[in-house]
Formats: sequence, structure tokens, C-alpha cells
Amino acid sequence: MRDTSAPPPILEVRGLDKSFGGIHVTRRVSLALAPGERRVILGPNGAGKTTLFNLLVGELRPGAGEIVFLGQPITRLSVPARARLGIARSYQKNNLFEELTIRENLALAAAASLGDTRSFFRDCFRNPELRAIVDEVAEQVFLTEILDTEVRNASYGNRRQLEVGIALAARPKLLLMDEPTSGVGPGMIEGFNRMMQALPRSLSMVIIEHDMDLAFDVADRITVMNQGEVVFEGAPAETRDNATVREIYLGDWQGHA
Amino acid sequence: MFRQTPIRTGAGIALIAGLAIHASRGGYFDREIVIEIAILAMLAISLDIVAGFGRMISLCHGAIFGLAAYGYGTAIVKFGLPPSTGLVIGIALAIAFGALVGAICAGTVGIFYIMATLAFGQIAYVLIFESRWLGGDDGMTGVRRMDLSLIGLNMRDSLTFALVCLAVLVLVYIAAAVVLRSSFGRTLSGIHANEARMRAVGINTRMHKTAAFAFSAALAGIAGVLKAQHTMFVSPELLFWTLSGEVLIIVILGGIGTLIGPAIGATLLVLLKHEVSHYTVYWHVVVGAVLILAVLAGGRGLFGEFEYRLARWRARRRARRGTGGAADA
Amino acid sequence: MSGSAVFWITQLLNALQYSMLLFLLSIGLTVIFGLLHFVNLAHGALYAMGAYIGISLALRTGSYWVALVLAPVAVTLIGVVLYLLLIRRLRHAGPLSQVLVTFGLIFVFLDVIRILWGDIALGMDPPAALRGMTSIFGVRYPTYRLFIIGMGILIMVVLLVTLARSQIGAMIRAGVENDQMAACLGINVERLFFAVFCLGCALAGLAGVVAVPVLSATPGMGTDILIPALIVVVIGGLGSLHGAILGSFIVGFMATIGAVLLPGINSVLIFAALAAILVFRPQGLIPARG
Amino acid sequence: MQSIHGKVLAAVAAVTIVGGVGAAGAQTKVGVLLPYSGVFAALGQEIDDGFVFALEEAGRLDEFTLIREDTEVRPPEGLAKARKLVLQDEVDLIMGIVSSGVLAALRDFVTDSEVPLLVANAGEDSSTGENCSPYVIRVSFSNSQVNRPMGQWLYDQGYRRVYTLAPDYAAGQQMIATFRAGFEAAGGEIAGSEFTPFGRTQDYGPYITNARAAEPDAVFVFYAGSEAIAFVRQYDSFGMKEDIPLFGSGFLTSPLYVDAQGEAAIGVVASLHYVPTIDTPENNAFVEAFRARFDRTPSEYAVQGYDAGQVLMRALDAGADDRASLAREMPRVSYTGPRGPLEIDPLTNNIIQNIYVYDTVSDGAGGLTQEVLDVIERVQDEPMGCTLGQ
Repeated sequence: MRDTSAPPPILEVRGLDKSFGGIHVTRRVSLALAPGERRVILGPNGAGKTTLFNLLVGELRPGAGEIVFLGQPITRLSVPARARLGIARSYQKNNLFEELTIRENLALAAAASLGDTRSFFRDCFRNPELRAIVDEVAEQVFLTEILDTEVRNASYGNRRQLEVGIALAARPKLLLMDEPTSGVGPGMIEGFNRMMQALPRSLSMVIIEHDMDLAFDVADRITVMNQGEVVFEGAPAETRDNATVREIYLGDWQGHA
Repeated sequence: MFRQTPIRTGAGIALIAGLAIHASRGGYFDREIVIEIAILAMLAISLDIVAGFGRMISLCHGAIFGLAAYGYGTAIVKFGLPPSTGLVIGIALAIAFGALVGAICAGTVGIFYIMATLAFGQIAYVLIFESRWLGGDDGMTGVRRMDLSLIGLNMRDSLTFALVCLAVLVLVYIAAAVVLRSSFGRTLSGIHANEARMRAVGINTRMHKTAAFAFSAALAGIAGVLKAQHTMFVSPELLFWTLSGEVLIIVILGGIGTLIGPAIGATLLVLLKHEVSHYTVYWHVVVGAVLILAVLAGGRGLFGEFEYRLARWRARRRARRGTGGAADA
Repeated sequence: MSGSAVFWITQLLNALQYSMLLFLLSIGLTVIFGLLHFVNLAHGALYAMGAYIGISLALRTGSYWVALVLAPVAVTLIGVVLYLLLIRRLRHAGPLSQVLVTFGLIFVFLDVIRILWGDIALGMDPPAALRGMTSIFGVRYPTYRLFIIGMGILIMVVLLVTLARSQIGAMIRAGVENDQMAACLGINVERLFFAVFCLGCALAGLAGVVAVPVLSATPGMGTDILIPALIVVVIGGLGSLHGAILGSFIVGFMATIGAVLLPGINSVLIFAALAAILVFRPQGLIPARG
Repeated sequence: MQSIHGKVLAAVAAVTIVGGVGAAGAQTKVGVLLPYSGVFAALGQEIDDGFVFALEEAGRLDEFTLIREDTEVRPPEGLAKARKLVLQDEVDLIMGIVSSGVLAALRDFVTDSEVPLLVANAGEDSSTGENCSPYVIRVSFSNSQVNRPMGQWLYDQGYRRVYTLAPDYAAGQQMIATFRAGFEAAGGEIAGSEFTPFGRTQDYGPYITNARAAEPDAVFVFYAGSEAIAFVRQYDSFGMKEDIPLFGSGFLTSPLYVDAQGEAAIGVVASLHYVPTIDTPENNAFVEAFRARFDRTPSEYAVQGYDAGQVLMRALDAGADDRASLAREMPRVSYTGPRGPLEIDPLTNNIIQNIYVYDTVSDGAGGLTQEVLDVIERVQDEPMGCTLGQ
């Protein structure tokens, strides 16, 4: 039972099951995220982490289980409906507006968050509120200098930053980041660390991350998944010492560290 | 993302001015050609909105166009309503059909979208073709033009009609440009660039695409109503899928996603067809070859290619100037 | 046998015959899409070329059978030229470019046929051995139409067995499922694609020459048959061989039985079926992949 | 290859004719409005050849300026071209029109602009019926006219139950309605009737099977062009011809494409306003001259073009020299030509002519020819709502 004095969780997942053709990708996954919490999910490839994200944002429908966000069940809501409630995600593989500039990429997400997408006359790109969001997010993800570069001409690292930037520009209450540092060189990981540390504490985050140093730096708590199941949950310090975690995973991350 | 660049404005003004001069100085047939160009250009612009800015390759814009023409004609011929009411009915019919098809097809993509719109367009065609009440394949005669004598326009005069069509073309272009530059249009361009990501940031893309299709249908409807007034006659060919294909060709030849390109493409195709048919009855082979070459050349179309080269030239010049340290004017 | 039984058996044979013609045509269309991801609207034009070349060959040689063998070969050669000049370049160009280029080809072939063979429709007699009627299930039915049914079934069985049992069938299945994976398995994907493309063209040409004695040949015949063929492959599942078979039967039977029972709305019916499939089950009844 | 040759010749002729404008004093400008591309292109060329042949034969080609425009098969295109001919080229008359849809589209325009339209094919009934016009003069036929006698004729031959088939469009519906009225008036019974989707039917097997199931004495159909070729062949392949004889409006086995039907056409009986085997001095001379010039047998379309030329020249000879006088004089022309005596009905501006019932027979040399079975003389269409005579 939860401590009644603690604030209610921003996100609660109960018994989430998903299978493709008889193969379980997630199995009875449950977790609760406190407001402002930064949760890192660890696990080997194929553990079901990205599938969990897809279930959370609605790109997949679970076979069983329930998702509650801000006290409201959202299991049956569509992707855009969940996004409007305040869930945003970034993708492991870049999923950007390739033919547009970085500014336009951020502006589209900002316009969506402001609900300024329906007018047939007014141009949301001239909306000062939107411009403020774009400028702020650009600073948060270190893209201010190259806002008018087209995405297809931007470097891979910049695209990874933009990947997070689009999610941020959607002004989420809950940010899901799927391996933000995937594929970037070791030199840039420190930058991502700074970027995440600098994000407002009020923003709740779930991060799938393979870089252990970054994970332990950022995380308030860590969830470890294996073969579709949550096998461990605890503070970063406990994680290194947990026997199960060591057994399935540690060898791998020692290599990283 | 749509930008009304000075180049586009200039090209648009030059095109309209050229057509207007051609109409006023040329003979009767030149005016007919200008009218045909103007109406096809409207239809092509309307198709470019969905195809070039929303990734919805429609093969039913001919059907929308034809339905509006029939709506206008039926209101006048069968119900004896005044042409102004016919205008409203025609455009409303186009919007209703567009919204319906747009909503149903919004979930499909790529070749499936093309096929689905083709199917709905053909259903409309077959129903009209087989309706004896609407005259079946013989079509419907007795469609009057609007009476604009109150504002001093004699619509039966071919020059006046041609100039009215050009004016409407300008309005259609402006409407399209305004909407594409609006919040709605920006979001549509976002869907064009990456529909999944737009959903992920909270856009109900199905509704958005449906609304865009309905807006495009409204413009196609305006073109259809003008077509009915131009020929003063409607027949089922207006709805046949090959017209939709022809409009798609126009959009591609002119430059998809450039908005002014399709208007240029309409001019090009109509002139090409008329020039070629002076020399041979086998104009299909010429149009087909031009289309194939246009796609093989990169598919940017005439105006798109021009903009592309201009942009590259400017970038190179900027780079040269940059290294040379000279200040840009 | 009662009159009504004779009637229905005849109508079922009619439906079967039309289904087989659609099958021959749509099989190439669908497999080319499944493997090459290429939408070939000019497939109908190849069918028309098969018909016209067949007529010319039959006239020149005096033998239908020579035409039956050589016309598909000639159409395949045309297909090879198209493949080398256009299709190979457009494989990854996206559906819009493919639709447009092959739409352009429809225009080109239309006029080529008009220039070479004129505007007036042409007919061709079935070979002497296949003229007249044959009794089957106690019903007298045109022998040539039975020949079409038989040929369709033969080709269907050969394709199904090849696909299910042979090594090349396994390669094609792998290619449809996932061409990158197929490439990893050491399959020469390009050569496989080319072979399948040629087979599709040959079948289109065969469909043309087989159809002529029944339908006659017009310059627009390729465009006329294109839409039913597209409906077949979409209903069945774009890229799916089994889907094309099912789709052929559905469209063939709907057209025939619709003509008997619902003559008024017959032509809308098929488009409505297409629209319903596209909206509710866009992958088709038998999807090509998993 | 022949047709290309013909086209080249025609094109050359057109250029030289246009080049000659202004040379002669009283040139008559003729807008020739025909389909030169699309499914009716062959018919358009045939009419064009016949028309030019009439002027050539009379040695009067240089009196005319011919301005050709292609209607395709699209009424809006036809109307646009007609407007161009009238308003820009200022032609004295328009000759041509193959498809009924184009004629229907043009009717109001030529009437309003008072330009005579000499119809050389399109059979659409209402243009010489309820929507008749003093400016629309038809020298070809009307859909009802070619079928009108057939109902009675079939009844007289002893047929009592007839099944009908036609494509589902205006001409098909008109043809069948007229036949049906005549046949029922004579006392016959329609055993069943179906309309096949136009342009989307390639296989008539299901319809032929339906017809057989109705057990009629005979089948009467209207099909033209490629549909006719497919239908006649398929009817024969089902062994129907032996059991249930096939009758039709003459376009079913038109000499223009009967060769494409082959033996399947043998024995099919149809009615038409012209067949090349009419044995009159006028026709024999015409066929011989036409063959010498074009190396093929003239079809009814060629004769329609030829008679259009004759009517035009005779109207000019009678003193017509502008649009109004042409519209007045052309309906007054009467003469005996290849298809027999020909006059224009003052009540409707439609032609009055003989209708020939013929069957297609082998010519003994591997080809096909037409054998005239019966002539119904001076068939005059009913006014059908036309008020020209009042």
C-alpha cells in the first residue's frame, strides 16, 4: 500500500501484457511514476522496453492491463489524445520532419501543444507564445545556433538533440525518451547528460538508456526489464548490488563502464 | 512547408498577365484556351493542396470537379433555381463529397490512397453515367452562366468570361496560399513531412487530413462550377478517372508542392495538347513521353526544377561570397 | 437436366472463365508489386500488346498456336526494354512516380497501337480445334472458353506448386516477405526480381492473346481491363499470389452473378467492394506479408 | 497502313485547302467536327473521306475551306471546338458529329448562334424530335428510324417472342425502345430485355446465357464498334445462332468492321440505311469510284459523309450563300444517291430514306458481303415532339 501522504503517481501501469503471434513482448508490466520523478529503464535488447513505450503512448494496444495517467485511465485513448493529455516521447530511431528546418520541426510540435493548429487564416508561426517555446526548447537542446538549418543537412548528433527537442516542444507533463544517446559518440554523451540535468524538475521522465553512467546520473529510480518482465525496481545505488540484475545484465554494463 | 517567395509571386503575376494579354489580344479560340487553362489550373492547385502538402495523392479530383458541375447544372436545369443558388449547391456538393471521401480514406496511405480515391471517384462517375434523370451519357444541356450584369459584366462575352476565370484563379490561389500559410496549413505540411510524428505530438491527423481534403474539394468545386458555366453543358466525362489522372500529370509537370507550379503546368499541358494536335492526332504519345521524362528528370516539375536550381545557385554563390569575405547586398 | 440447372452451370462456367482471364492478368501485377514494390499501371498495355501481336502473328503464320507461344515472348521482350529503361530506375522512387510513369506508358502504348494497327477493333478466330461447343456436366459450352478455364487452372496450379515446393518459390516467398532478409540469405534479389518481372509480362501477353478470340482487340483494351485487374489485386492483397487467385474469383463471380441477379447496380457493386476493402482491410483479404 | 495513308492525304489536303483561302471569290467555310482520336476515330475518318470524296468527285474541292477539329468522344471538347469554329473561324456551317452526346451538347449552341449543323452520323433522337432546331439538319439517320421497321418486319417473318440487349446508354435505350414499340404494336411479345454496362462490359457470356434462358424466338440487339465485334463473336461461340437467330440494328455488322467478326457474322440480319451491295446504278457507280480512290469498300459512314457533301453542294447550287440561306436551302435538297432516294423531312429536318434489311453472307472468296433481303421505302421518323412543321 502506498503512503497516503505521498502525492498520487502521475503515471500508473498495471499488468500490461502484449504479445505478437503468441510471443509475449511485455508480461504483466506494472510501474508507478511519482510527479517529477526521473525513471531510467534498463534491460538487454528485446527486453520489451520500446514496446512498453509504444503501449504507453498508444502506438500499440495492450492485450491486457491498464494505464492511468494523472488519475485518468488512458488505455483506450488514441496516440494524439494521449499526447494532448501531456505525454510526449522521443524515438530511438530519428523520427523527424526531414525536409523542414529545425525551427519548423520545433514549431510544429509547439503549435500542437498550444492547440494552434486549426485556424485557416492566422499563422501559428507568428504566434509569440510559439516563438517563445521554440526559443526556449532550442536552448534546452543546444540547437539555437542552427535553428534555420534543414534537418537533412544537420549532423546526426544534432538530429538526436532535435529528436528530444520535438518532444519537449510539445510541452509534456511526462516525457518518454527512447535511448536519446543511441548512436552518438562518447564525446556527446556528456552533453546529453547536461541537457537532461538542466530540464525543469517538474517534468516527469522515463528514459530508456544504455549508457550506464548517464543512467545512474540522471535516474531517481531504475527499473530493470528482462524478457518482457519487470525484474527489478529500486534506487540507482541498490541496482548495482541486486543479484538478479547482476545475473541477467551486469556483465554487459561492466563492459560499458 | 509553404512559402510565398517573391519568385512565386512574380511567376504568378507573369502567368496571369500573360494569359490576360493573350485573351484580350487573341481571337475567340485563344480565349477558350485561356478559360480552359484557368479552370484546369484551379483544379490543379486544389489537387496540389492535398497531394503536395498533405501526401494525399487523389485520383478523384475529376469526380469532385464533375459533381460540382452537375450540382450547378442540376439546380438550374432540373429545379429552375437561379445560378447563384446553383453555385452554392455545386460547391457544397463538392465539399460534402470531398469530406466524405477524405474521411473514409484518411487512414490509408500510398498506393492504397490512390486506389481508394479512384474507387470512390468511379462510383460517382458510374452513378451519374447511369442516371437517366441526369441525362446519362448524353449529359445535360441548358446550363446558363451566372448573370453578373449588375456589376457590369456580360458573362456571355468570351473575353469577359476569360477574365472572370483568371480573376477567380487568382482568388483560388490566394485562398490556397493563405490556408497553407495558416496554422492549419503548417500542421498539414507537418503531416506531409511525417504523419506519425504529428500524431505523437497530439494532432488528430485523420481529422486534419479530412478537413484539408474538404477544403481542396471546395476549390475543385469552384473550378467545376466554372466549367459547367463555360461549356453550358455537363456530361459524365467530367467525372471520369482519366481527368483526375490528367490533373495529376499537370501538377507533376508544373511542380508538386509549389502551388504556382501546377498553374504553370496547366498552361503547359493545354498548350502542348493544342500545339501537338495541330500536327498529329497522336498527341497521347507526346504527352505520355513528356510525363515520363519529367518524372525521370527528378519529378520536381518545371517550376520545381527552376526553384531547385535557383536555390542551389544561390547557395553556391553565398558560399563563394562567404569565402571571399565580400558582404552580401 | 432441368433448364435452371443448365443455366446456372453455364453461368458458373462464364464466371470461371472471366475469373481465369483476370487471374492471368493480375498475377503479374501483384507479384511485381509484392517483390519489386512497383505499381505497374502499364500492365494493361502489355496485355493489349499481347493481343495485337497475337493477331498479327496468327495472320502472318496462319497458326493460332504459334501466336499463343510467340506473343508472350514478344511482350516479355517489350517488358525487358521497359525494365531496363524505366522500371529499374523507379524501383525505389515511391508510388507516385511509378504511377505517373506507367500512366505515361499507357498513353504511349495507346497511340503506338493506333499507329500500327489502326483504330478499328480487330477480331481473331479461335484455332480450328477449339471452335464449336463441348459438353461438360451435361451442358454445351464453347470449347474455346473451356480452353481458357483449363489454361488458367493449369497455370494457377503450376504457380502454386512452384511457389510452395520449389527453391525458386521459396526465394520468391522470402523476397515478398522481406527483400533485405532475402538478400542476406544469399539470394541474388536483382536477378530474381528480373525473372519474376519477365514472368509477369509473359503472363500479361498470354492473357492478351488468349482473350482476343473472345473479346476482340481495341486500342483502349489495356485501359479497360486495368481497373478490374487493379481491383482484383487490391481485394486479394497487393503482392499476394493467393490473394490474386481469390480476388480473381471474387471479381469474376461478382461481375457474372451480378449481371444475372443485380443488373442495375452491377457496375457500382465492384467499386463498392473495392472501397470497403481499402477502408476496412487495406492489406487485402490474403495479405502478402505475415 | 491504309488508314495512315488516308490520314496523311487528308492532312495534306487540309493544308493546301487552308492555304488557298482568299484565292477564290466565294469560298464556303466548312467546320468539319469529327472524332479523329478516341474510340470513334475510325468512324470520323470514314466520314471525312466520304465528304471530301463528294467534293473531289464533283471537282469542286477548291470552292471549300475545310477546317477540321477533333471532338474525341467528349461532348465538352466537341462544344469547345464548335465554339471555336463559329466564333473564331466564322464557318458557314458545321458538318460532322459522330457521337450522340456531342450532338446533344451542340444543339443549343448552334441554334442560338444560328449556324447550320449538318449531322453526318449521330443518331440521337431528340435532336430531330422534341429538341429539334431549324439549324440542325440530319443526313445520316436517327436511332429510332433505323429500327422502326424492324419490329413489324420481325413479326411478319413469324417471330413472336424476342429478347433484346443493348449497351446502357442513350443510343442503346432509344434503339431498343423504338424496336420494342414497333414489335409490340405488331402483336409480338418481348421475352426479356437487358442493358449491359457501356464501356465496362467485355464478356457478354452471362447476358447471352440469360437470353437463352428466356427461350425467345429471336434476339434483337444494338451494339456498335468493338462491342459489336465482341458480341457477335461471343453469340456465335455459344452456338446461339443456330438455335435463336440474331437480329440487330445494322451497326451490329457494319461493313466497316464486319471482317473482324469473321464467320460469326454470317446469317446475322440487320436493318440499316445503307449497305454497299444495294443494286442501283447510283450505288454501283459510287462503290466503284470510292474503291478506286480509297481501295476499300465504303461503309454507311462514308456514305453519310458523301451525302453531306452532296446536300451542301446542292444547297449552294440552289443559291445559298450564307448561314441563314444554307439553313433554309439544305433541308430542301432531295436527290437519289448511293442509298436511294433521299430527302429532308420539313417537319423535323431529319432525313427520309430507305431502310434496308440485309444479312451478312460469305462472298465466296473468304470475305463477307451483304445481301439485301428487303427494302422498306421512304422511312420517315415521327416528329416525336418536334414543332418545326407548325
